Amino acid sequence: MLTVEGLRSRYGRIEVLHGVDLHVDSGEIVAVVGANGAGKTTLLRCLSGVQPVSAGQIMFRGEPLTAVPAFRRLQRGLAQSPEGRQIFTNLTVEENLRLGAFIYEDERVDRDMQDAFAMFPILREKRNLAAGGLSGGQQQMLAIARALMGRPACLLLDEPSMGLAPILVAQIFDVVKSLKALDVTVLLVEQNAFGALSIADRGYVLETGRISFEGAAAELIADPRIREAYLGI
Amino acid sequence: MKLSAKQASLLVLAVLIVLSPFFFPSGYYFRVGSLLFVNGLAVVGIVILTGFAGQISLGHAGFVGIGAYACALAPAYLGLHPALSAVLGAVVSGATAYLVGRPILRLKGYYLAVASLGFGILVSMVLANEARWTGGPDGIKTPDLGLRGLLADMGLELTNPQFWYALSGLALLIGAWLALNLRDSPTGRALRALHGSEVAARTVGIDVAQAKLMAFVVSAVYASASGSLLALQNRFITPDVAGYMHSIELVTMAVLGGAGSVLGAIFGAGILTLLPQALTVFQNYEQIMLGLVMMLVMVFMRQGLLPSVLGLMRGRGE
Amino acid sequence: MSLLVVEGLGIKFGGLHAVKDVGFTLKSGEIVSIIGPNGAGKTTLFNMISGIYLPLAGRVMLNGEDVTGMSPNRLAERGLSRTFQNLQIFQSMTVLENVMAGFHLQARGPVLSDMLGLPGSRRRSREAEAGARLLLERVGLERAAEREAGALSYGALKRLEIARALALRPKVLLLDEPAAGCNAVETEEIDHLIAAVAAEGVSILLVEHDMKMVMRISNHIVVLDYGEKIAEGDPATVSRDKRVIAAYLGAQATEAANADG
Amino acid sequence: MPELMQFLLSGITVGAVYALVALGFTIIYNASDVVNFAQGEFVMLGGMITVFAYQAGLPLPLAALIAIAATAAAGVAFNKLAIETARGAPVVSLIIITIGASIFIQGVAQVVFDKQLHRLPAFSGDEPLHVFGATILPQSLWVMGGALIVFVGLWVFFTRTLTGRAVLATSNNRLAAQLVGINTNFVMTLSFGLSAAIGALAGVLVTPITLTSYQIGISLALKGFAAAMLGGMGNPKGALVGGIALGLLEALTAGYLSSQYKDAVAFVVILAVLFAMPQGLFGRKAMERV
Amino acid sequence: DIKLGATVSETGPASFLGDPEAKTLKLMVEQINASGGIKGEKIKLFLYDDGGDPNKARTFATRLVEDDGVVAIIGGTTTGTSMSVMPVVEDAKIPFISLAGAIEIIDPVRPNTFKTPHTDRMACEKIFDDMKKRGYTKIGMLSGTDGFGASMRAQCLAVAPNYGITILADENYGPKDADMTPQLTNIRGKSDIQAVLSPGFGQGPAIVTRNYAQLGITLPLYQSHGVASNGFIELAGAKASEGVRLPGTALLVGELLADNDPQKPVVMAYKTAFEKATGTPVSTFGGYAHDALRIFVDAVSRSKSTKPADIRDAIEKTSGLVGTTGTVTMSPKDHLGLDLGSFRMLEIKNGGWVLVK
Ligand SMILES: Nc1ncnc2c1ncn2[C@@H]1O[C@H](COP(=O)(O)OP(=O)(O)OP(=O)(O)O)[C@@H](O)[C@H]1O
Ligand SMILES: Nc1ncnc2c1ncn2[C@@H]1O[C@H](COP(=O)(O)OP(=O)(O)OP(=O)(O)O)[C@@H](O)[C@H]1O
Ligand SMILES: [Mg+2]
Ligand SMILES: [Mg+2]
Repeated sequence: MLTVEGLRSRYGRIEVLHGVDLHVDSGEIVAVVGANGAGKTTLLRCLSGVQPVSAGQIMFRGEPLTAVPAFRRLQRGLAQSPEGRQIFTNLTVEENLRLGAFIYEDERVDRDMQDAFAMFPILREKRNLAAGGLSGGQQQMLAIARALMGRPACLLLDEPSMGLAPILVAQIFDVVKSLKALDVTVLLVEQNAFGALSIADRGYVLETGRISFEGAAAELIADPRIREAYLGI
Repeated sequence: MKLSAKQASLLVLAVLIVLSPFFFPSGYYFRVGSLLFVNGLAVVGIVILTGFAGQISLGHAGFVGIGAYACALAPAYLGLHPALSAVLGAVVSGATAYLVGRPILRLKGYYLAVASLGFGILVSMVLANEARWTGGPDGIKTPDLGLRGLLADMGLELTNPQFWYALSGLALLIGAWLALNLRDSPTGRALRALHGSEVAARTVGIDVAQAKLMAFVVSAVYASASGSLLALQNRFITPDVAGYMHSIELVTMAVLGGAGSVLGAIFGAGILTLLPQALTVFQNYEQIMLGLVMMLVMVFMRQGLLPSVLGLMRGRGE
Repeated sequence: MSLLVVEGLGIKFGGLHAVKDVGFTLKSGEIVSIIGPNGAGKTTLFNMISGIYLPLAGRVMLNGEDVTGMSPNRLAERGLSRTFQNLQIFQSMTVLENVMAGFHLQARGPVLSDMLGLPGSRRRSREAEAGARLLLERVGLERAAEREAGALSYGALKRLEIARALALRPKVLLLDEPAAGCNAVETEEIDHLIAAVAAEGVSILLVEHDMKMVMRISNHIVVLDYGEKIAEGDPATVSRDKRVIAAYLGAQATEAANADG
Repeated sequence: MPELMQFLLSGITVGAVYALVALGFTIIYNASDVVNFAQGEFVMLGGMITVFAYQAGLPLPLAALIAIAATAAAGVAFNKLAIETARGAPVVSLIIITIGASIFIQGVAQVVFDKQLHRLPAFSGDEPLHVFGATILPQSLWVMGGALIVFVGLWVFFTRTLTGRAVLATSNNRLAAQLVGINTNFVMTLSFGLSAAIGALAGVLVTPITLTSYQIGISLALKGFAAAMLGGMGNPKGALVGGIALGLLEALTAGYLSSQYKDAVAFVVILAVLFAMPQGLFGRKAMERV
Repeated sequence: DIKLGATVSETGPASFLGDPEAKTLKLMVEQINASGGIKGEKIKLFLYDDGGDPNKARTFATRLVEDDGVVAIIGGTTTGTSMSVMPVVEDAKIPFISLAGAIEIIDPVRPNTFKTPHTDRMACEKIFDDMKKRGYTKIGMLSGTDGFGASMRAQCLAVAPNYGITILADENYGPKDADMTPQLTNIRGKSDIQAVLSPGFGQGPAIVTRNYAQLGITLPLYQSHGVASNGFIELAGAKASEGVRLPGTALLVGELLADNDPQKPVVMAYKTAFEKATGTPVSTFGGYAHDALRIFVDAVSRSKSTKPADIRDAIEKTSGLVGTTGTVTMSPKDHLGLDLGSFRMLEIKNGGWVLVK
């Protein structure tokens, strides 16, 4: 579904991705883990088109994506819940969700919104309040819900569990798992590596801009080097 | 020995000021040079307020006006020496900034801009309307500084443009030196910090209101000094110096050159002072060219001219 | 004696009673954690204690002095310092300068002295720089010292905030989710750092959703839900509290935490 | 009290002019946080193009239509060539670009048209209408009507349409706007086109009252800017109320206090209002939490 | 070549004064050079646009003196720009002919400074003279706050007592204001007022005139020479401006002048040439530039050299030179050389100008 080959990207003169190769098959959940500053966020930004790619190829559903502008990528089926949440702070919660489905104008939008409210009831409570007033965790829920409103074929999640209460972290991972049933492919960047790998099919380890390990999630969890470096066990 | 960025900036500035006259074909160039320095001085003040502390003022010409009119009015009504009048102007400007700054610096962004704009308009309106004192819109004469005569007595004969070139060049150097010192001092860091995040600045102990007020006062004094120099040099002054067009011009100079950097802003003052002189050959097309150049610079050098150029050079160097 | 005493603190936003009648105490060198579901009012509580919001009710005593509603900069002078859940970085300054700004209270001096570059001003800057470099080393950012802060990754910025907060040499340190965005290993480093700071006698108030960390280092835990305190006690007590499990921890998480602990 | 009535009518007339200019600011501001200092030039272009097209023999409505379309095109071109190319530049740099554009457009107008003052015939004649002992020109009603219609249009646009929401989203968080599929470039183009068209419409409506020349833009823009800030930047309601309030302030000051210092009094009142309400009368406080 | 400098406000708030001035200078220099120049030498014109900014004007004056090496300077469209050019020319001893109105420019007399337009004091005197003749002694004033309006207001306030005129209302308007009905309402409210005087230039006077008609005020309205051009009638509208009186120069009423009037040929020649070359109607202001250039040319042809000092001396000896503003005769005590007689009181009738007898 999504193939990345030799992806390089830079901020100004500093290159932070030095040729990343990875692929995500349809219906898979793939986890990417790595230390602070490894380039995980940069990788996702490249995929969603808000970060220039200096070399390499991104193929999505068999078509090259590199030249597609960011705002068209949702139409192609790629949605992202970005790092730092990036909600529309001055708009209401409901407006945020509605804009998540900006490219659609049908009755399914309303249904999706009800689904989002069902998933995160607090959002329903706060639907008419400015999103900037939400607590950190509530904003994180909003960011995820907004991404889902875009009806993605492939969902890119950048640290979705960040700032969420433990009970919700578990819930988020359940949601991600349940997306599989809906045929949504997920690329999951997580610091909670244990949680991520537990629900993922496969995983990658990104180390200073390069993939250093890859394999089935279970294998990675079992790998002593990874256990020591990223799982803290 | 390796020069710090500050020393390098000052050195570049000093060398340019001292060496350029050797290439000047006529006295007119001294005049343009001194104008550049006078504008540069006010713009350095803008750098402190806007570049460092992130507060936008569209009324700084008001302080230029106070500085300028101090040099016309204090000698006439108080019998003060012109040089002392300039000092008085700076004091009045600083005090006015202190009083005005307290309420308006609570505002942010455009709201601050419009409030300061209102202040500037108020000043220029008083200057224009109180004709009995100020000579009204047609302006008022300022006395001779007398320093040039003094120098001549000491054997240093300078033409008028040469004298003002030297004096305002010196003033700019001092102004730039002070601002560069400020930038990397604890106070300067506090200003730049509150620019980044007021909340965080307060939690590290910075009295944000106080710091902003300080920046406002200091930049007002710079503007005032610039106005005084202009008035004494021109020997005649009109309320136009206090008008909003001049305020906007000052901010434009700062941003065009690179608002965060002292040298850059002076560079910007240079461009906007020299450009109209150079563009006179285009006659009716002058304004078109000026607008075009401003847009092109900002489109292709977003951080301002100097920082962008330096960035390019550094990029090559590595 | 208690360094920080919070009594009956409350605030409303519109109709929402975001924090209601919350109180607790913090002793010297103690680590107290505030936990609770998202939106429970933890950050809001921090904002009131640190002077960013004016509480509607209750009071805050710092070192025996009533500091309710005092501005953050005056609180900083009294030894209270904090980090932010929503990063508050001085973006266009370097990493080093960010931490140096944290030394403001020790480094500040007369404007004139600073503008004239008098030796005193230069000395104050030098001292701040030396202190800042030490702190950067302590949080593992020494190699990024000269980089523009805006260019750091999220996790690195979290640590930068801690370094800046430490620069004030606080007596009371408020940390709002310091480990968010860090993986298990990085979290453990922060964990050690916090413990070490506390060991130096600094009192720490911690908000964190990483239960492993909270359970490991807290002396005392206060649990909020819908703005109200629903439980408090030592980690073992709190983690067994039914209401806490139901509202916050969830069954799975508790198992996991217990298994690891 | 025919005097008071006359002052009020004068204030509302001038206020409606300011309101129309202020309304023009809102769209670009809402899309990009940029106060477009060239907005006054759009007003000028609207007036000047109409004047010259009309002098060339076109019927007035057609001339006005051409002026509005041409100005909108100029706005779009300005966005495409300058603002869009400067993508990612800090807001201050964008503001300077708009100042440059203002100078540029003035320069062009001065060459293409001339430096003289011009006037358009009033749409419904010059016969004053009498209201409670005071008089008002029919053209003032045109201006007021224009302001009202533009206000309603903008209000509906921003609160009732998804595109309007997309405009707000773009300025609030451009990155996120792209991620949810908003073509932010198009939003900007649309905003500049609309703003320019509103400006031009203002120019057409007010020229019979205020007269026009290549350089009227700046002072109109400043007044409009002040009005918009008084009302709260970005909110159409604020622009309308702020404009009318500013006009009334000036007229009442000129009538009762001092015609010399009427602008000053107006600014003092603005300062006082901002002191009490730092976001203006209807401005929304930006929601940022720490 | 004879190098002549000029700095006028082609753009900026005074551009509708400066623009015809610049056009006139260019046009006439071309004409003179085409017909062989002065004493066989061609004039080289250095013309700068100071945008009405006094600071710029001073810089251009320095440029003209120091860099271009001109022998004389024409310009200073406004009083402010003229006043800031003066220190430069007095320093360098270069003759300077200002095109601005205020009396301060030539009073006190400075060695190198001359000017062509009537002073604003003369305009006040001319108007008050006319009022007195018609028996108006109580008037209201509504002045622009720009340089022109403010300066003339001050002069009028000063000379009014000489004509037994009391000013009962003294209102002002900003140069960019769009509506003056409040001020006019206040003037109308004072029942004793017999006439209204409105000194100003730019769009202000036109709007005043229109508001005057809107309010249905029937008192006689006097404008200043600042609006003495056909453009004014067009902007204010023929109907609203019917009956408005103002002091103007012969230029506006060239056709109406008696055939034996010495100004008639001069005025008509300039008018024809200007209107043919530019396609726009002449205005009083272009006439000022015309006269300044004529004074310069006349002086150069009389002086023994083209040195600035000699030209200055020759200008001071100008005598009986017929220009558009009047017949100029200067002296060491009078660097204007015009009297009130050359000012004409004009009235607008049926959208055109007529001479008031
Ligand atoms: N705007 C920027 N300018 C310059 N460098 C940047 C910028 N953003 C990120 N970087 C650098 O790029 C590298 C990768 O950053 P990235 O944010 O992708 O890391 P990450 O893996 O997401 O880390 P984290 O887990 O902390 O979020 C880091 O070294 C960071 O400092
Ligand atoms: N400025 C505000 N305006 C409106 N509501 C607010 C504001 N600040 C906080 N709230 C509300 O108060 C409640 C508490 O928020 P707070 O940020 O304190 O939660 P929290 O416990 O820190 O949550 P999290 O764990 O998600 O960070 C939330 O419901 C939030 O929406
Ligand atoms: Mg990241
Ligand atoms: Mg929180």
